Amino acid sequence: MKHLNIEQKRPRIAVFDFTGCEGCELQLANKEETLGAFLDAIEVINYREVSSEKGDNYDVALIDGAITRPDEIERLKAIREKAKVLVAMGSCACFGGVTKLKNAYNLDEANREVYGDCPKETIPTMAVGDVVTVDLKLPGCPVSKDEVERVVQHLVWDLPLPTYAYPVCLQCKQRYTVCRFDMGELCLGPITRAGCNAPCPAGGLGCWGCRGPAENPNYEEFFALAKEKGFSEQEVKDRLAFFGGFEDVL
Amino acid sequence: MCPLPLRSYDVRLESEMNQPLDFNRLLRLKPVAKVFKSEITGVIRLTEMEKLFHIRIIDDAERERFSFLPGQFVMLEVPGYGEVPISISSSPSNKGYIELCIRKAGTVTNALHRAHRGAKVGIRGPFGTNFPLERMEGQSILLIAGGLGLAPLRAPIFHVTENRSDFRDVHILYGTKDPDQLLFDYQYEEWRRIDDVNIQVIVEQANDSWKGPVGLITKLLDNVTIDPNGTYAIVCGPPVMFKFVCGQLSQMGIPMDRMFVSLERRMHCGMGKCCRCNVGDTYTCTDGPVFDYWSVINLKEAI
Amino acid sequence: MTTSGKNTKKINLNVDVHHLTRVEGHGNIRVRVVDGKVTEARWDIVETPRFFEVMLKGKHYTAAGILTARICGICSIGHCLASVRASEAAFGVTIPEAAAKLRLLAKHGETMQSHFLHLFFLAAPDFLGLTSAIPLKDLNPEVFGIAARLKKLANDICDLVAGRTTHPVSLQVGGVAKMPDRHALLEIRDRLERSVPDLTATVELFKTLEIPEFVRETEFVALKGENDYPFIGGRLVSTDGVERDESEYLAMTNEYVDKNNTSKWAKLSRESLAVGALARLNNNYDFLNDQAKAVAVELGLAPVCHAPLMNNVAQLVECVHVVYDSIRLIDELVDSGNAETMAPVKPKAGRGVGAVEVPRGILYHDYEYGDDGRVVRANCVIPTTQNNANIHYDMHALAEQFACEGMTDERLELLCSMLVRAYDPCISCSVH
Amino acid sequence: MLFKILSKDGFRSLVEIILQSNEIIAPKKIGTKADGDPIHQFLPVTSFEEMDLDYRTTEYSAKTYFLPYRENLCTFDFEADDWEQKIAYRMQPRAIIGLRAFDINALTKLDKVFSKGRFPSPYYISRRKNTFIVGIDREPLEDEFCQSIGADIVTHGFDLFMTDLGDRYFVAVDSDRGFNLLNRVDVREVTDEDTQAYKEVRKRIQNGFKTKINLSNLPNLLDLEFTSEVWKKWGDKCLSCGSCAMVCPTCYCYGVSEEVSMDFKEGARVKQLYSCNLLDFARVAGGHNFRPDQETRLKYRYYHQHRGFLEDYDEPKCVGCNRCGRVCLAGISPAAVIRDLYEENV
Ligand SMILES: Cc1cc2nc3c(=O)[nH]c(=O)nc-3n(C[C@H](O)[C@H](O)[C@H](O)COP(=O)(O)OP(=O)(O)OC[C@H]3O[C@@H](n4cnc5c(N)ncnc54)[C@H](O)[C@@H]3O)c2cc1C
Ligand code: SF4
Ligand code: SF4
Ligand code: SF4
Repeated sequence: MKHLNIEQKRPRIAVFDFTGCEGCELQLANKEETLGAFLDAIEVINYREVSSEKGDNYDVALIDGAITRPDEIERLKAIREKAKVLVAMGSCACFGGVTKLKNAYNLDEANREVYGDCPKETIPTMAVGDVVTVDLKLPGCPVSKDEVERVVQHLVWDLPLPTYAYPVCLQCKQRYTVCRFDMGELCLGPITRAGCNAPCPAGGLGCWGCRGPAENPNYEEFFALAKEKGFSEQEVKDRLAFFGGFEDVL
Repeated sequence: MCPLPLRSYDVRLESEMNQPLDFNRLLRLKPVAKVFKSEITGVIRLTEMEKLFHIRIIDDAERERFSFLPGQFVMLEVPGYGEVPISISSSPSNKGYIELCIRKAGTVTNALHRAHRGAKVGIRGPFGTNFPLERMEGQSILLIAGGLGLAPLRAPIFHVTENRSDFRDVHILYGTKDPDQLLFDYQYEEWRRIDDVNIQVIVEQANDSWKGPVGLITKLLDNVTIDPNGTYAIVCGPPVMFKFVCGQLSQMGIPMDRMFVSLERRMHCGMGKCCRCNVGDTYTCTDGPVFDYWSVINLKEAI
Repeated sequence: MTTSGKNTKKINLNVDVHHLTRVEGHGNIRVRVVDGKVTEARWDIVETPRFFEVMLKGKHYTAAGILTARICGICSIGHCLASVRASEAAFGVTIPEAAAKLRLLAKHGETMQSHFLHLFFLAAPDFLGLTSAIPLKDLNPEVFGIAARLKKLANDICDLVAGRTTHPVSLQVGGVAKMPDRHALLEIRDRLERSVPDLTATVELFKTLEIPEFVRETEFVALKGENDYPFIGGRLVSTDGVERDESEYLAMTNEYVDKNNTSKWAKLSRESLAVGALARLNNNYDFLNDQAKAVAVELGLAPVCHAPLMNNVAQLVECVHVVYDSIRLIDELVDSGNAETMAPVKPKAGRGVGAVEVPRGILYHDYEYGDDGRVVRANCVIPTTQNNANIHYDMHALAEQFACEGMTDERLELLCSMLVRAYDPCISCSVH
Repeated sequence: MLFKILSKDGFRSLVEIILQSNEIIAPKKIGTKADGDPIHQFLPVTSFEEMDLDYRTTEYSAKTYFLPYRENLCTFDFEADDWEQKIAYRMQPRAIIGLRAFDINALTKLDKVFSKGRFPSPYYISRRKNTFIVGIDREPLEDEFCQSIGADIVTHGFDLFMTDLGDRYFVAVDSDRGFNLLNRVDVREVTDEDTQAYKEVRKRIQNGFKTKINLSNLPNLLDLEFTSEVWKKWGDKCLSCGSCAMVCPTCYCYGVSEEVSMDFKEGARVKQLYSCNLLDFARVAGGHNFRPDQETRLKYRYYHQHRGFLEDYDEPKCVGCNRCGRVCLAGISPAAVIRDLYEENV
């Protein structure tokens, strides 16, 4: 593809993981049908989970995981200095993710409970954006490989990067699924940003909001409808807090 | 029992197509999806944000068949990036190629701005309504543009200047924010020299080198005297401009159905299908983009 | 080639790996050999702790599986299964038969995807002298193609049954949310059958790899098969002859905190124990299907095998088992038609334990619920946690065995790294 | 139109004949809602037993078989600095069985948009012409207002249309291919007794429509009430999720975007159904949004349904199935909104 006389530039990509399950990193090695082409389009500089190569001459840093220890702050800042583009990949990096749930508990007690009198260092969970400037956010738990591919295409060719202003419901409907509310379950689909292709409702689980809020969501109506369908305030709150994306309305 | 009672219909066979659903001939089906492969034969940098592209349909027969009227637009396809509606900015009498003046605004237009001569793009169209210039023959014409509005206005300007004797007084009024944003500044002189074409340019904010008038475009209208019953106006520019300019024209006595504007909306098809440009019952792409001002003010939420 | 004491020349070695690559999570290796004597040989986990057990407190039972799936991106299905199993045990729910089959199928998908990922992308490069599997794409496109196809098949099974490859959505307390489309199941079955040549090629490839010889006697812990090779629930067994009920898992793990590690350590009859593919196979060899047994024989793996690096081979044998077992499961599922897949769930106060054989070994979730269906107390014991001490002691033995003439820092570093990778540790998991 | 009487066994063999070499889409029961109602969807079936013609309604209409939620309009092959465009819109023939009258009327409305006029859509036409349609009369649901719209009776747009007379079907035949197919199974001519029975069934169905909305003068009213507070009242509830448009049998707005394969060798122009209630429906480059708030977007939807479409095609776009009303989580239903407009309830 050279029809606009633009030369292809292979972005030099480094992947760094912080506190998380590394599921997002694993996604990068998934979507096998295009994996070869994906690896051809980029130059992998640093990707600890699948490669022993190490370097720091990268343009793009893909960050997954949240920040939960002081040394991670330093590491992240050093990465920010080197990276031209810093992408927060996954809900942990974008919002803090499930790891952020721990902030609701007393960390000293938590430590004592898990490690007895050998406590480990830990600080309240932060999103990557709380520590450094983030150029691009790709929320999702886990991140969608399709979206990562689109980012790479964007970086290589400046191809359009889809932005999903609308909520999950649209994609859910386009998968011909039965609405979870009809099944008597709670679903955050109406206020959550689309782009995941609604795997949860399609798989029989209401949306838990891992992608954070859609553009300008109608919270008021959503709360009213959740209440009308018989869900307690606690239930709705628990769910909004789950992935850390809805802090603004909690 | 023998299987397959259902017959497969091939829409490409003409005989089938005249059956129950009564649709058109094979040729008609083509431009719906097929793009005319074209080549960028020249790029002229106009300002920081705008470039003029000369575009030529590669296939000889397709090029021969392609014709348009001033005010119409094409869907310009950059494969891989997307398709955007762009007004044709050149003279309709120009057979070999068209000119498109494009502002850097998003993905597709950015990509175009990086393209060089020789790059291949696609064209569908032309689409939409045109300025009814034949109706204006023998009358005076006000051609008014603000900002990027000069791009669509250029086609009628070409038509009028090329057929100068068909019209009475001709005024071209053009305004932008500042002198750096003036489009086609190299052509004003040429237009000015054409017999009896009155061209005035104004900017909202002057810089050191600017010698001309300063202010809003409506200010230029003060210098124009017209015979309201023998005058048509064509106004192109951002929607806010319509209200002021057309309002003033109205006060000058020009009937609203003799003022024509070109509307802009989001578009994805150009064929009155995607509904993105729809305003109530009106499709900007097929019923417009050229509307008389009376229709516009009757169109709810149009401007 | 046993060594140590008898060295003619005193040798000094120094290995320091800060964040071992091609494993999931963060761990460090440190080995010092001074004058031919191993003075230090450590395997330390430095992963950031996440406190999942604390975060579980107060969570509704419907959230527990979704939350704990996030303990690990690779074995999320296993975590989810252990979690819903623990909840079901606490509430006394029996899941429908079709749901049990679907869960096992999802489990098989995960076993395959994890094992193939490990074999091709994490372990194989060491044997081929590469730093990663990425160059394979150009050096040996055939192998890369096989790896990609097998992994894709595994992922698609997870996708179809669990709703998503990573972090399942359909595995819920009470069963599985829905029966997958019949046509989709049959298509997967077809692909499983067609994957046999790829499997055979993989076995051939592994036959050519030279596995460093290293043996240390170990106690292997796994689920105990009754009629089948075990994956989900059942009694617990060890090669040293210990046998326990699922709910007595604490007696089987004996976790304790080591000051240098964010992950805990575990022990049973000896100073450490091992879980994983090799442990499963050592305890349940007889339940492997014939095809898998044939491959085990071909690759020289027989129980009880005490060579930790043979875990790679055990994984491959399991892959073969799982491929054929998935075909059987799909046949049964298709026959069962539109069978019920969800049992009604009534939460009540109580405690339950779920044990599941995830790719890296046996995983336990243990929840105590209040009347409101919310977790009061939770405990999760992760396979890598159980393996860490064993890796640590293995490291010492390995260093002793190889601290002989001709050994270089680089070579020892590679051997140590291969040892750790053979366990396929899932570190973020172990520090949950 | 021709009428025939088809025995129930005859219908079964008809379905089986079609199934021998074609795909059939029909209502299929896929589960039960929390409130006990069965859930039906138009899905491919492989046997007569799989279909459930006793269905009441489907959450989704069958439009996706004509206007898929996502389809490739064309593909591009990139080669050095050039490209080749490929267009494919041929479709295998198939049958849809069990469409109700209003769903067929919805198709004839779509025909007006996509098969006629200056720019017929080959993608749509190919699907439409290659689909054999067997309709069926069913008793309406309480909230359907098809009758008010005049979409409860269907006169064309199908191949066969069946009314269940208990032990036999009364069949209207509207196409040559339908006629030929019928002749291969057990049919007979209509007797007076059949006609009588048919009329009775029809009457029962007619009387089953309980929701009535006043549509007289609605286009005019919409103009008059352009600034009405009613729009704000309902607009504030709208979740801007687009569910209504996705289930509606006639909503057809779409967006087009382009996708490139990861090896940069191929591209595709993808059409995706969109909804006018979505936030960025009318947003243009530079960020200007012609309909930035829920209120104006919701209003536009009603405008298009009941005024704009009417002006262009002489009938409203809506067929009164109330699928949108049922699917809307915020509880916005056409009957309520239109009633409010008439009564100026704010
Ligand atoms: C009838 C008509 C004539 C036009 N003539 C010109 C012209 O002569 N010169 C010029 O520079 N611009 C013109 N425009 C505006 C031009 O179409 C937009 O600037 C362009 O679509 C932006 O696309 P993008 O991909 O660069 O931006 P993005 O923001 O990336 O847009 C994404 C998509 O949204 C749609 N879209 C966004 N903005 C517009 C818009 N303003 N109008 C229609 N669709 C839009 C397009 O489908 C586009 O592909 C015209 C618009 C219309 C409707
Ligand atoms: S299941 Fe959720 S996402 Fe889907 S339509 Fe219902 S509310 Fe929206
Ligand atoms: S449906 Fe919701 S929870 Fe599921 S992936 Fe999408 S945004 Fe995340
Ligand atoms: S009632 Fe709603 S869904 Fe049905 S046709 Fe009318 S607008 Fe569409």
